[in-house]
Amino acid sequence: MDLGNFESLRFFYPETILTGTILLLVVLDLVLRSKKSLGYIAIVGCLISLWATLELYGTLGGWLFHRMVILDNFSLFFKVLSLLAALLVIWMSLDCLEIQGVHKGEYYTLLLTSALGMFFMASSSNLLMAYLSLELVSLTSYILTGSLPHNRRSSEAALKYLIYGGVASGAMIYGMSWVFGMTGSLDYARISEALLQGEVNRLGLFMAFVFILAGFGYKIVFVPFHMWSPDVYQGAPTPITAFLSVASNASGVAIMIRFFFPAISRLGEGGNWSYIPGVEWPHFLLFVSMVTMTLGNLCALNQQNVKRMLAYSGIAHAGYLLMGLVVLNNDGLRAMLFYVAVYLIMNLGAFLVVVIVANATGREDVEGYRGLAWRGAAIPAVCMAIFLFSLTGLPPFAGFVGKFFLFAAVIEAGGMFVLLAVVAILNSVISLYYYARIVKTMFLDFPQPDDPKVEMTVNSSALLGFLSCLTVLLGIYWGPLASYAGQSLRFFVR
Amino acid sequence: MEFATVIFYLIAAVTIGSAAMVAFSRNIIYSAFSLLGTFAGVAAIYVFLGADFVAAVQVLIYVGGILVLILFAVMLTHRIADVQITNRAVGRIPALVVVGVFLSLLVQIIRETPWQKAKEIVYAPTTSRIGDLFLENYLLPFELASLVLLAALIGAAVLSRKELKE
Amino acid sequence: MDHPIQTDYLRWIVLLPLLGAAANGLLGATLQKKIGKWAISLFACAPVLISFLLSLKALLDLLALKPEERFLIDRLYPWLSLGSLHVDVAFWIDPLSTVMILVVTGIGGLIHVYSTGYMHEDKSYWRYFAFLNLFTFAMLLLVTGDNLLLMFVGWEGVGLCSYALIGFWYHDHVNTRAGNKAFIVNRVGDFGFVLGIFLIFWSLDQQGHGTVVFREIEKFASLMKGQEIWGVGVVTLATLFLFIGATGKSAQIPLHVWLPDAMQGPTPVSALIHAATMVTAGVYMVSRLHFLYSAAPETLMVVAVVGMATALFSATIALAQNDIKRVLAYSTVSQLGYMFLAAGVAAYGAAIFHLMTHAFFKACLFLGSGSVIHAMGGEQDMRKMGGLRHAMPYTFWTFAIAVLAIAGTPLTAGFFSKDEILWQAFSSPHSSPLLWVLGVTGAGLTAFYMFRQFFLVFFGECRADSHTRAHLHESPKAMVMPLVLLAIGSIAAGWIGLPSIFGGSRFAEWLEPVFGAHHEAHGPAALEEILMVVSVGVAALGFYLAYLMYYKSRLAPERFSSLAGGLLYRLFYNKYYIDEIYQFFFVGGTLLLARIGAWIDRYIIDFIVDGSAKTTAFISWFNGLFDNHVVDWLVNKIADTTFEAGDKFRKVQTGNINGYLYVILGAVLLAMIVKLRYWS
Amino acid sequence: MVVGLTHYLVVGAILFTLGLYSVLTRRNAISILMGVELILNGANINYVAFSHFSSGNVEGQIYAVFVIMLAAAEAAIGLAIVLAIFQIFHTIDVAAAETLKE
Repeated sequence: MDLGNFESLRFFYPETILTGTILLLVVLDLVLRSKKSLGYIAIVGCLISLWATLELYGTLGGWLFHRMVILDNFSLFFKVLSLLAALLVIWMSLDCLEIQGVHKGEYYTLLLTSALGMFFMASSSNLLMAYLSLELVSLTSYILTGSLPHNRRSSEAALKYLIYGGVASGAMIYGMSWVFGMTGSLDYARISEALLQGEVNRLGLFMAFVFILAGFGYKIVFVPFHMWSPDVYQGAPTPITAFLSVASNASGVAIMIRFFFPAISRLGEGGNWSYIPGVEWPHFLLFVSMVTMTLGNLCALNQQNVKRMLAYSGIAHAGYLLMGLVVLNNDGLRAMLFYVAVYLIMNLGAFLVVVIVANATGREDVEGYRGLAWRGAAIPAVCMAIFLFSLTGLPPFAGFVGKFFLFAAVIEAGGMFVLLAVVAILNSVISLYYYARIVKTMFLDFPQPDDPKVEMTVNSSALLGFLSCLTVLLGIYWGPLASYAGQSLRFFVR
Repeated sequence: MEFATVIFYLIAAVTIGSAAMVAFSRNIIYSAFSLLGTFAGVAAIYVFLGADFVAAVQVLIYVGGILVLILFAVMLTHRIADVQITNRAVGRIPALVVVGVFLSLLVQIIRETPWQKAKEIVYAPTTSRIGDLFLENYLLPFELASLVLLAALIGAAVLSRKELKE
Repeated sequence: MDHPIQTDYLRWIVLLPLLGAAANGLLGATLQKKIGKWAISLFACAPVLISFLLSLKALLDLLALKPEERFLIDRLYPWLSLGSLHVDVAFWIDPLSTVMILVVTGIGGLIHVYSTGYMHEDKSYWRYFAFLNLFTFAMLLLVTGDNLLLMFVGWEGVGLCSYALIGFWYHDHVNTRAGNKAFIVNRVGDFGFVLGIFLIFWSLDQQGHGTVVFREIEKFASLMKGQEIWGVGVVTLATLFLFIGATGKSAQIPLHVWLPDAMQGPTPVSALIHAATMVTAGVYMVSRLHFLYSAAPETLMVVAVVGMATALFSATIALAQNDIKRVLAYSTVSQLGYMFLAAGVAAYGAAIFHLMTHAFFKACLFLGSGSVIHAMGGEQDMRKMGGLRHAMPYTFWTFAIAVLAIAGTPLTAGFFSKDEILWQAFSSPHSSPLLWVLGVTGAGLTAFYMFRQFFLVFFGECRADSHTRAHLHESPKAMVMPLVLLAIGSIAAGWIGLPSIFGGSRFAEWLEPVFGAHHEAHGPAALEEILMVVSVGVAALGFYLAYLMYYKSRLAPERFSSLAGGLLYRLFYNKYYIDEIYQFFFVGGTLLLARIGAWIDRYIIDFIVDGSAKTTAFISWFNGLFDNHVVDWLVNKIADTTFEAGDKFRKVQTGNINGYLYVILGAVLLAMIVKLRYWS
Repeated sequence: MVVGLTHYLVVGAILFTLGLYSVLTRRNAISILMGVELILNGANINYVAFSHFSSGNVEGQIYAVFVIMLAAAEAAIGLAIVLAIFQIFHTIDVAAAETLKE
């Protein structure tokens, strides 16, 4: 299926609805006096768009808009994920005191724009679309990071993010230009044809890939493109940090799989892929994965700021995710998709607790969690313990299953990859320390008399309950999600 | 040597020279103004490559827009009077080494790579072709870019606004 | 055998304690406030006791079957299906796991009852029982799970509960440190365990039969023969990895360091977890996978040597301890060593037999010591006790019986099981007389230190202060009753496993379908009798020495402690300085590496960014190492080291954006260099 | 000597590396942003050159136009952030804005 502009609109409802919501928010922001309802409108927009996305299941895959974007199960999976992330983050923002001084209309508009950018990241079939969508997400992220007015941390984080992102995406387009030069085309399908058949300079192609990796890598946050994340995560408003850590990460994974798998690798027997000879990116990513998880975990050990600790934990998780990529088969990819979804749920949950605690105490450091369970916040404390244990990968939580899938994929691949599995297991042992430290602080330390009580709003408690139930549920009954992830591996190639 | 070749080297010299000024100058005002030379030089290179539309865009947006913005920002954040350490640079030597290695690697690869060869090289104005493509094959990116600009617009407003008081 | 009988009550044996834990964990705080502690006790004890009854039913059901058909299985639902790996949540019992569930629910139930008395004054009564029930659940999962993964879940679960219960009185920093130590050392072992599981699965998968279900592994175990990794047989490697897990959980050298510290927990916890059940998980696992171990003679040798070494080594440490619970702790480590010795000579039946009898008398000893501590108002130093036999008759008599049993007095349970192990160590195909000699020596030491404790605590003058002396009292009924039952068990449990010279062992017969035919004695019966007399004689010698020193006081203990200039005594007293040695090598070594690595890292980054370098870090580190000679304990420091490394790595995150960009470019260059050097 | 593809690419590479040099050494936020512009211009020369010599159509030129558009957007946001930083820290030296670390 290769559709032109007007025929494509039929398969373009989710994006259209989202764009409509964005424009509506801009207008309403000018008209309405009370900004309270804007958040609910954004949520409704997300929900309708989600519905439209789900409606698209079952349609034939294909190119839309003259081969600009691809419609297939894979892109739908990530569209659903980014919508969910946006939805939950908006929900989380409703009662967040930290962003009280932020102009809500712009805030929600930018959040939705970012989600729209993620739609295109997951479905781009073209170097130009990849760059455009990545920049759309990046730009909105910079703004959202710096959206706290007259706030040192926020502005500084935005500046660092912008500079880092600018250089990384500059390197990326430089690398893309070389791919363009070697193949004479911007279209993934044609690039793949040219690369797999024609004679290429392997060194040049490798360099181009390393450059492109910089652009994708800083979204997924793996070493050595991770340096921005601790500073930015700490400085940004917490709901935005949550959004960046799950949605931005997920769409980075999407764009990377899209480019490295259907575009430039070949699918062989039994779901195994083969890379272009001479460009051994899986070998490199193997080491990158090990270094990433180790570095992330080691740095997280003694963090005093919970957001910063979660940033390093996010780096470590990027390392775990890469495990699914390097084994070059569909099992690995499926495990990756599954883990991305699970990570979204548990990490958003953890950040939600951070928001709740910050609302009550204004603190983000570990000390602020002292005796949380005995300060009227037993439920958030228990939920936090669930999320953290799930992030560690302890049964019976969803994180365990996700990790299990990843490890199983890696071990099944055998050979060198067993070493990777060993490193990953050692790492999950290390990671237990810092997650358990917070749990210990919440339950075993006694609150000081001047520690304020923690209270939750109805919104937050509903969201908290939802996320923690899901974390536990997916740890016990994950069959549907696993098969959903498996089905989402249907790529439209040509 | 052909006349065109001489002109090319001249333009390249201006572009690279002013880019070097941007990178090495100790005064930010000089840096910013040198950027003008670079942008203009790049625009001229586009003309050389038969990309008249891109050259026009380069002049309009880069020279007319971005450069002005940068100059404004420089003026707003510096007192003209203090010209001493307006543009601090650190670790020049290691940076030169890294960048030098990088450049030699890039040039090496550029020379070795068998780039794709076009069937024929045409020198014709491209404006109308690009215009057609924007409304046809590249309609979606075009619309998406407008969304990016909208976001940037809103963003610039968000970032420079005062705190909200309810 | 291929189609075991499907039942649907086995799940309740496992799940009931979980329900109890859930009830107490979720509602406990409210219940305790609104209704009272008796409700908590009910919710805690009833499930375990019902589980015990169900276990008895399972036993009877098994007895009704022909010996070779004694399997029951209860499949709940398919758990995982990943490529070639299919795992069910299924519980199964065979004669081996029946023994285990009876021990866990039976002795566990008694300890639950005992705890209602012991913990009655505690504020967090409900939390204690929630964890205790959760522990019982995890342990039952471990022994009844029909595959390695389910076993692993239980394996982790017991570790977690143990951690929570050791640190139960978390207000005291020592307790949480002990909990951490236990947890972390166990994680080291678990790492080996996981690798072992993966290796087994992977190796079978290569042959097209990837599975983790015990019965299937047994069926296909022969396929693993001949496969090699790094020149070592896969079976050997896998069993060794699994054994690392066992050394962690069952506190064998070199991972034994956590168990003595684990005595910081409430005493019933020590009895249940650190004597009767959890620590035996390693023995159970080795026996469960006996077909693999038997196929790997090298591993068996390692198991036997480690077991023997642990048995002797910790027996010598126990000689010099003064804390009533620490003596028992080292004694536990030592007895576990005996079990591994038995497993190591392929006498799995003997190992399980000793496991069972040990569970009785060690639980009795621990609960007895708990009763003593209770009466002494928390005092644990034996030098401050004495003459307690008048004040606490029940405790005294039950303790006496348990001491007789552990010392191997004829006709008690300990005698039969220990004798069986020693005889196997002498006669089995994998054994050697040296193992027997060392084993008998250990038995003598055991008798000595146990009677030393017995005399110090119950005889002589009371050395406590007058306040404590005035308050001495026998413990409440809830605590005494379990003691009595356990004491009876300490004698009677042995009779089902009479050695062959008394007419054949019922116990060995019971386990025969699992372990195959009983290794019949290779030597003549007369030899067995002579060896038995010798070992009893050695134990009697131990008793006599203790009698002379601590009852008659005719022999000054100092005469022994000052042997070899007191060197030996100091070695024993300081536990061979193991913690300190670990500290020096592991912690010192890793610290060195981490610091050097981090130093180089930082030096280069600083040099590039600022053009300056700080060279003092290395020198100050050098001083630091020697200042660090007051070394505490192993694991806390290893954790510190990891933290340290983390700190150093974090320093790279200077907040300087130019530095960040350098990292990108540096990485790209590095990748290109690697590519040019190795792959072009 | 005829000016060929390689010449243009070398000019692009030089601009790219000069941009890298700027972002590595500069401490002034605006200077770093100027370095980013140099990087983008270097890449853009590549696109237009490849469009001319390699693909023979205007795809590369369109890419360059988009890069320029986004560069403008990025510059607008970047400079807005720089101004916000200046209001708070009274300097735009990135070394001063290092409150976020460890």
